[in-house]
Amino acid sequence: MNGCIVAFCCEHSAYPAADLAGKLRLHYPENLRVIRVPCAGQVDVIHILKAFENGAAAVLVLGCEDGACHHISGNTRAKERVKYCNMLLKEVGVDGRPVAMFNLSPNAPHKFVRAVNEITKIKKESGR
Amino acid sequence: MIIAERKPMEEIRQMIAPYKKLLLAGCATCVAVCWAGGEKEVGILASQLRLDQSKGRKKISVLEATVERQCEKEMVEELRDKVQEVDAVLSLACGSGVQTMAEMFEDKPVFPAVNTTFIGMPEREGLWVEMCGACGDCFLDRTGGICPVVRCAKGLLNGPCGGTRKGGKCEIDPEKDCAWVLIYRRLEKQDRLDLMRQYYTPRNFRAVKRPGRIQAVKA
Amino acid sequence: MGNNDVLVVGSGISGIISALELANAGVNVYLLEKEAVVGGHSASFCCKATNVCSKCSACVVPDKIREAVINPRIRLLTNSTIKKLSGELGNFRVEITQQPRYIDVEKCIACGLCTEVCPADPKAVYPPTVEATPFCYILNEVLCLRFKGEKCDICRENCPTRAIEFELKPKEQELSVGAIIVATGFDVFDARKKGSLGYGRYANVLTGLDLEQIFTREGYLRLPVSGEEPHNIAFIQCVGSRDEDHDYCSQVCCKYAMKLAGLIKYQSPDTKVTIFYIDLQTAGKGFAQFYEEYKESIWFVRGVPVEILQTASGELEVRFENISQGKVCRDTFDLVVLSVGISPGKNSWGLARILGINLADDGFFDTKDSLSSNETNVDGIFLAGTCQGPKDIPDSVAHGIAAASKTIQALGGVASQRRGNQRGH
Amino acid sequence: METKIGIFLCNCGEAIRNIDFAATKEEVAQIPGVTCVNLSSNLCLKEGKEKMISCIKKENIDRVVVAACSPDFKEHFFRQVLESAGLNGHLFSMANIREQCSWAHEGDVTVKAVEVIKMAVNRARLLQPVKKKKFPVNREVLVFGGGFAAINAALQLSRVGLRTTLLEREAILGSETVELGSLCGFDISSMMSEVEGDENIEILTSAEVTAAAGKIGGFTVRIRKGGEEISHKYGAVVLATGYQTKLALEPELKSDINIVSQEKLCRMLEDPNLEIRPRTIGFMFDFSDENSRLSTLATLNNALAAKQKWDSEIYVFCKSVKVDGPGAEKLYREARDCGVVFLKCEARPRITADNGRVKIEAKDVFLGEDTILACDLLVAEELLLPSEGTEALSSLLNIRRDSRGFYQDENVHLYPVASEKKGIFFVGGCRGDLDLSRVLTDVSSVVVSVYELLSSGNILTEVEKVKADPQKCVACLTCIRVCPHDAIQLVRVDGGKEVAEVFDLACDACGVCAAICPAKAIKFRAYRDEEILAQIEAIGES
Repeated sequence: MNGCIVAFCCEHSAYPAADLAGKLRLHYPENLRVIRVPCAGQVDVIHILKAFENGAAAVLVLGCEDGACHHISGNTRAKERVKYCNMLLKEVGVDGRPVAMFNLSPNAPHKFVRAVNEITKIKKESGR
Repeated sequence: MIIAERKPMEEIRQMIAPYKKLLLAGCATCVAVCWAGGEKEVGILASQLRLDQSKGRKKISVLEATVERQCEKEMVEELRDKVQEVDAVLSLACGSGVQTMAEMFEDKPVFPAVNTTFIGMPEREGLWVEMCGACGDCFLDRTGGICPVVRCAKGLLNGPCGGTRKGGKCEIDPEKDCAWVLIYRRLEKQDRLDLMRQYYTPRNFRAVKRPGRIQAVKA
Repeated sequence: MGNNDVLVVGSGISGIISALELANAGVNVYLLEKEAVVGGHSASFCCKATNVCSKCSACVVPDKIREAVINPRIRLLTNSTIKKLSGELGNFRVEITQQPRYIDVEKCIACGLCTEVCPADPKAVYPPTVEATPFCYILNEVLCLRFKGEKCDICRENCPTRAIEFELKPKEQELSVGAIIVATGFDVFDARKKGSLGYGRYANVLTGLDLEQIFTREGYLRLPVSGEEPHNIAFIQCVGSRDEDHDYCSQVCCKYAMKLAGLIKYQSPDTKVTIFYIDLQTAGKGFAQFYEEYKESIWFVRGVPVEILQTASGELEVRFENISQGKVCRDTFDLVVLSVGISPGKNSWGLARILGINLADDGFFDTKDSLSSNETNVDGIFLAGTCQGPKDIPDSVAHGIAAASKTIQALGGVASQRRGNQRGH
Repeated sequence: METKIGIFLCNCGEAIRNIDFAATKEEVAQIPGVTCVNLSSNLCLKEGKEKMISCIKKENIDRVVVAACSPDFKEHFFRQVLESAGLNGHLFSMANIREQCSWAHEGDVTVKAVEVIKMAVNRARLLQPVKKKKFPVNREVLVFGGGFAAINAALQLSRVGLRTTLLEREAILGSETVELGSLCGFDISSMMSEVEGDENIEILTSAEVTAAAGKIGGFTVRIRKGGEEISHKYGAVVLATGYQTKLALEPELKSDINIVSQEKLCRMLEDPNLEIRPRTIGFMFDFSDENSRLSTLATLNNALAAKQKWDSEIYVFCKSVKVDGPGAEKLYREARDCGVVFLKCEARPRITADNGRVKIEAKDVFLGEDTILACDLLVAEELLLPSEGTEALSSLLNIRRDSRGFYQDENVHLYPVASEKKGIFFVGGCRGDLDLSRVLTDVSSVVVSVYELLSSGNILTEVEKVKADPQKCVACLTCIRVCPHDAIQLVRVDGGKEVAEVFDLACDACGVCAAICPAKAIKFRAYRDEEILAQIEAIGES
């Protein structure tokens, strides 16, 4: 159990936002591991489940703002998948909605940090 | 195409409770197309089982494999080595596939992970609707190509029942269309409404004696 | 055969888009910028998304800047201005002056050592803003001890890549280009000119641009002095638009004010937001729906107040005519935001003289005829973006692409032969 | 063959201070497959680049990992470095140890840095090269419509050397543009004769499309004209089908002759034989539809013209005057100076027929009282609607429309004039309420976009970045249904089985199809499951 948070970051939005957060020296928990993806819609259910198999404490899927996806609906699909994953995890006794989806734009570093903090809080509450 | 959906986790859990090592066998034909038992779904279920943290759950190891058609003995044969390695098989194929598997590997318990539900078609991405009940006595010539046996909630051959809701919806489930309204409209288009006036005697839905067996004429 | 290179003057969103579009079509571009960083005004705008994207387009800008900076066909000339122009379509000669920036853009890796060791107070060498491109440190001549005659050499010695060089003079160079796109943008209306609104006197009177920058920097809104969350905010529209001196609508203020108001409401739903307006400019894709959504939660008041006074307790008193009640009302707010408009660039007149292009009555560059908004009175000089008249980001983008299109058409599509390739990922 | 991975660490001129590079170097050198680890402080400068190239060549490295700043920043640069060292640029992975590691946390982050590098190495090991290929494209363009936007688009396309077909449903071009011309001061007839005389432009009137297939560079379109059907190939398609207006009136008033449209008023103004000049004219706009930029302009122009020609008394009822277009505020001022009265009301005025006149009852917000006006002529409020056939054409071409039925979804800032489907563009009124100068801007934008795509006759693009494995594909059509760019189609392989094929030119490499494929048949190079899982596996190893 490594207790990391895995964040799948869309290269159009969340990834540059994370970079900007670094440039602004906005600090967030060190156990965040970012995987860069071309679109939040590219993140498959199995990627998320595998992160948990590997001991992740929580998974973040970060995509473009609703209505601003470069691929029209990749972010809304991701949101559905995140919901589905939480259901799948609940079925096997992993409670507390450890997968979360957030929407942000590339120039919203604060929102990125807020997302990371929020999932950290969720994780703490469920005691994982 | 055969449509199936995954069984509730609790049911699967009970079936496999005694076993430590499992093979998850998918089928890349019908159940793959309906997102129930293809390679992707095998991966998801396997991952779920490995993650299972429910009470009293012991760690199990899970192998994954998917064959082209699980209802073909020759294709299932490919799995022999893998089956030897495990205590039990969890099949994500339709009932026919599960039975093929069970027959091929008689010494291993084979369990179904999906419920085979109906023969249907995709209405849109991710939604399937029932079209055929495999009754063995096709009636579609008289109903404009719409099957009242499965698409009418009451299975009426002489509909509609009189309870049709506004907008042509079924009285039992307002989400669904009344099959007989659909039939009327279709026949109207084809100018064959006279068929609506005919009376059909109740039918024996077991036209094919169970278990069904069909021999194609040998060429 | 004439020259097919193009000079784009100004690297705001329109200029960048023009340059990118030309480069993608196989044309070599000089992108001239008078400041040290590219991007212009739009690079500093904040994202105004609530739970959905509000289509403010601010996020397009950094993306396009990045694309332009790495494009091999675009040569960026920062700190540069045009001195002289001669020639004609297909064969312009442009003399430009490049002010030294003392830190080599190619070499600076933004490590920050120079700032650390700089003995001046305040520091004479410092990082650019976070969103700046190129992300190269800035050496301020006014603050630097060396330029004051001292023998300081500390930053130069400490620079790991030897990027700092003091002995630099302004560089003159002549460019040969086939056509010129002017994309010098706009100036934000100086709200101090409307003295009765108290901008610059009262700390809690801000402009829309200030608000954008607060959101960019902090991510949420706090009062400038007390640092507290404002609970009662007023937006005043048409500050520097649609008045005696500005015979036009700035086209962006209603949009940004409403979107910022929406963002404030989203972040803190209990905050009261009032918008004082003349006419709401809700045309444009998706914006009418946006208005419909907010018209219940934001108080829209017709009529623009002319005076703001600060009360003894530090609140801002706004007097306005309440039309529905038929009397003059006064209301107090913790924060008043002036929706400042788009004014023509201060340097437009000088540039117009150098280039020989006309200015319209309102101070923006004039077009050849009223419909084709890219062409000037000089063949081969085109306009892109807000230097021609107010535009929002999507319109500026479209206008920038259109300017590139007109340029290519004017150059006779000769570029096609030289076209290598593009459109990869 | 065993992969040889080279790791290049960069401390960004010591800007990365909370990572122990010596320890990092030592640790990452242990990762299986890593041939060499280099530490540099200026990898992105000339010296760094040269060192990198020589190292790649010397050590025979076939996968490169750079641990430095953000890939957003320098990935492109390092890919070029790889190319100049003779490696495929895609055999490259970056570990962001600056923005998302060193700068994002306080204190020593060596452990995280090592892990981030391990993730990149694990990914790099599995990467495959991506090749580029030139695809030939058809250099002809099909423009739908025959109005102002369509004619201008055809003329400009022809000017950049692209052959253009204008396809108009009506019998003549520009039938609805004539009034517009007189209103806005341009001469449509000279434009039309220019189009007709242009050898590069083919005009098909009374024609319509019955079927369309294919993708960018080769849309096959079936056109019916005069009972005959032809099939033709076009490289790109431009939609300029315009809009239509509808009077927003209470149904019982519709037949009243004293209520007219802006267009009718235009014609009345032009008519030298008009018998009775209306003495009082009312105008209405901006009540039922917020998108009233065009009705505002029409009202201002027509009100001024009526004032000048007939010297009528003019009252304009509206909620807001939409002046967010070039010159609109000036027109508004001019109209007020001429004595046109503007009455702003929150609610839509009540209109009744009154003895041959039109009675307007409104509550003016400034006067605060009810105003009753009887006028000789009411120019009614107009609603802007997509032109007829918009829906049919959009489903034929498989493109989305916005909530009001116009082309182009609301994603305008990403695609100002382009559709989500590559090679299909929109101009003018068919995508929203645009004034003429905006329409012309659209036209020019589209022309350059089309020019970039088609001018050279071929497009160089990366191939098989996203690919469906024909062996695994079960032809379930899921990917075809979900592809946002309509880039996937079914094809027959070896004359037998039907499988999905990703069309490289149309694909935008988002990976939505790869994630959803129930048979796991679609592989998205560089983001395959293997590569993602390899990254996940590296997490928490240290």
